[in-house]
Amino acid sequence: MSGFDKVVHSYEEAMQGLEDGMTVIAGGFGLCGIPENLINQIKKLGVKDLTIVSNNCGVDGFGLGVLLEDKQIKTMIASYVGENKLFEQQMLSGELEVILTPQGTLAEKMRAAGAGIPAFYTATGYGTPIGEGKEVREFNGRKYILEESIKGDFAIVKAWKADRYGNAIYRHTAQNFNPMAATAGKITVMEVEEIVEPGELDPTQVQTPGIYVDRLIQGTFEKRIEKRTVRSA
Amino acid sequence: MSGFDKVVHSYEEAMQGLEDGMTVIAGGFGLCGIPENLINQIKKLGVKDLTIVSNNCGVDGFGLGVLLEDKQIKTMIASYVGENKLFEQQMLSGELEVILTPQGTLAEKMRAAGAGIPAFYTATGYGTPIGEGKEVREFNGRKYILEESIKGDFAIVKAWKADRYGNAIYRHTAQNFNPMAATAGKITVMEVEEIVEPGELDPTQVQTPGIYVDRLIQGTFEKRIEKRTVRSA
Amino acid sequence: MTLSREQMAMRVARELKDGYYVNLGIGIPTLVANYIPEGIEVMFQSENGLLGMGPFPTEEQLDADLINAGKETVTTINGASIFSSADSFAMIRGGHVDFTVLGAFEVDVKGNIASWMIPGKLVKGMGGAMDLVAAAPNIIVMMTHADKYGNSKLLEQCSLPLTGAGCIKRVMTDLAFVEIDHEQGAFILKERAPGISVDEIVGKTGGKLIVPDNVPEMEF
Amino acid sequence: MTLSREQMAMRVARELKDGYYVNLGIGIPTLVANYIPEGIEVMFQSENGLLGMGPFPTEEQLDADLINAGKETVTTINGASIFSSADSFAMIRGGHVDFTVLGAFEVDVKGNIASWMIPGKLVKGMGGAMDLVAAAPNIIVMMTHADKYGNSKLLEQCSLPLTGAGCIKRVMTDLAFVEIDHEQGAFILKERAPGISVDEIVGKTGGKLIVPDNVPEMEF
Repeated sequence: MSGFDKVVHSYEEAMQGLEDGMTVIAGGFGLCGIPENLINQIKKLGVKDLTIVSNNCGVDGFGLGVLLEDKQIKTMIASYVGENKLFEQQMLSGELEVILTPQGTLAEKMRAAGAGIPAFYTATGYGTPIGEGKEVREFNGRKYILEESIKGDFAIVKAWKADRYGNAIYRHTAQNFNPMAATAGKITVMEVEEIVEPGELDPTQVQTPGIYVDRLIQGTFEKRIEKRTVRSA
Repeated sequence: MSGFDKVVHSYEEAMQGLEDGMTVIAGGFGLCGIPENLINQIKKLGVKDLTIVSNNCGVDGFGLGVLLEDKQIKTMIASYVGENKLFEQQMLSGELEVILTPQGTLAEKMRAAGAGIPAFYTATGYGTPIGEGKEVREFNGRKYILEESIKGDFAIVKAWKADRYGNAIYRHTAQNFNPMAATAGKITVMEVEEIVEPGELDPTQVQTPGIYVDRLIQGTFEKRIEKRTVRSA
Repeated sequence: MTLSREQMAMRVARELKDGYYVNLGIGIPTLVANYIPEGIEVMFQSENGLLGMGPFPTEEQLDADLINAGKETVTTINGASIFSSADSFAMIRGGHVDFTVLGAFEVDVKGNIASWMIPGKLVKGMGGAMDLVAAAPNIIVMMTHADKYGNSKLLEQCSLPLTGAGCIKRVMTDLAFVEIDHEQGAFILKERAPGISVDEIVGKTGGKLIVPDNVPEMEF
Repeated sequence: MTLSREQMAMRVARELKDGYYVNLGIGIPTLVANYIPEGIEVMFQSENGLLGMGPFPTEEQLDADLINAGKETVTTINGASIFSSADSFAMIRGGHVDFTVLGAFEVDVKGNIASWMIPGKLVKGMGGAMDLVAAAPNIIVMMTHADKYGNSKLLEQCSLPLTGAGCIKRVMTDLAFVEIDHEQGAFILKERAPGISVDEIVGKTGGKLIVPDNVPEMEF
């Protein structure tokens, strides 16, 4: 079988090598497009002292929230957290360190890591607590702060379809942080709803080229909705 | 008609407002995916002292090369030039200033301009003439140089299909610099092979969202091949 | 009388222009979508990666993979595009969104805004607010003029940790429509709510307030 | 005898591993594609935005919109992906390409490389070469050991303007396969071309050259 075939057949294999103290970058926004099963596997592994980088930390009992139950997270880097009681408790007790990062800066930090850019300037956060201790520089009369990239030992992402080589496409706004996360892991693990054969996806429409994917697994997903808003037909 | 309809009906209208001394960012790689007709319109307008930002400068008589005939280009920012005699002549005589920029840095400078990032660090060019006069900084034991973004008064891009709102997709490797160029113009003008109605393109597959496009025109293209390489069937 | 949230939204909506790409913050700002003036079209950007957000889905359309920045299920309109969070904030940070409306706790005469953190209370995070305020060339803050204890939210200097420095130029409150002159370090009273006196607004404005000779009443 | 370009390519190709993503520079490096060892698959990246480059097209397949970084018309293989130049160099700069082969004018004992500019001659530009050398964790330079006048191209210090500083660790020439120890500031002779003596290589190497006890001959 081709050296480009990234498919693994168990979640054990998918997350093999994850150890205490590692940094894990996770795709997803809220509960949308999160790598549900890879997160559950991290819980199962019981590894501790993790640094998790993700826009949010799930909810009680679902998504990254499950990693709070056994206090597996030491540091959370996110833009918006606290949709869950456990998170609040552990943060207030000091068991959980939280590094709040503006959403766009977080996305760009992941992209930069994948793109070999160690740091970039952004106006976001200048003059706020987020800018404290960071270099300030003026360009064209405006003040910017220096932000560094953020790389993970592992990146866990959720896509819709991928071919065996790991070329992936995302469904609707379940894309969100996943493509950047995919580029920012030393080991990138992707779970998808469907695996297809190479050649089935239009090369121009591939959103994450397989070069970024180390392990690929097909899973089934609950896809819980956080805020169910509907209108009458 | 909707305020989002970007369609214009003449190349005069498409390039209206272009003046002497302006900076124009152009998509394309070699002769692939270049905005042929927009370039010809710039020639027709006869504007002078332009700064052109593009990976290459076309060939004699085609692509950006036509702007050399009446000495319309004052400064060329590119990664690889000189496929044309006129270019060589004007560069050697000092009529044309050339700022050589590594290809990846050039692409990132355009992206950064569109993304509100005034500057970024890259290892590319460190210790070379490209790094001279630029700030050097070490991150994780490696040396990087600071590169600034590059914005255009105009950006001219070529896409394959776009809807009237300017949501565009590219064909094969004719994508190249076009998506970044599209984000980096104060005024972005896009020419395409086919204009379709909003709703005809899958939102997930749009490569340049219409928000970046100010004017859209349908054209016909020669698509000259620079190096015709074929094999027997 | 003080304006209702709907009236505030109505007034803000009058600033919309045909062809505007608009980002509405979570909470009161979303009401603006209900009052788009006749004859114009705007397109909504949601910072999780959607341009061309449509109304909530019907039961049949409901899709967990299609949400907005408030994590609500939504739909797309014809001509929508969907992209990554990095591309979404490139769009925002690059100043391509024409019009942004956000809530706040405080703004001050230098255009500073505080909207994400109250020390001593649980901090949930800034989400995309810091990116939005730093990037939006055209932003309106929507909030009540004073808090429930009567303390002004338009201050000489913000007391809470900032969301952004020097970035706010217009504020819509339940009493007035106010501009900020960063150079002068002052609010400028542009319009007042029907029946609200200039004196009341002056009294409820903590920072320096310039009152032009003519301050028209808003009409609804 | 000195190696032919084909033999140089053959030897370099032996460094390929199954599943490698590979970028081959314009010119001699492209020959490497002809000698992929049996039983392994590699995928070619072309920096204009293509991963999974296939062979030249037939007349029927010829398409002006599908070219490689050398501006030659190409095809795609099953499992290819196509992306923008920014995404392509993100891939390169981020160190995701496993193996890169480039030509050069000179390299030196510090791993510096000069490959794009000869002062006094017309300068056409570096294209993607500076990005490639700065980023490739695993790069082999392919060039003749000396120029046509017999001057060594493996120097104590590059004399031409650099393409990259301290980034080259392996060089394949028509005489030898050489590693560079940046710390020691020396070339290390790993293999020699069949029938080429160590003395000849020493004589044609400008920079410090460490010669291990055993320097095997390459076999073809």
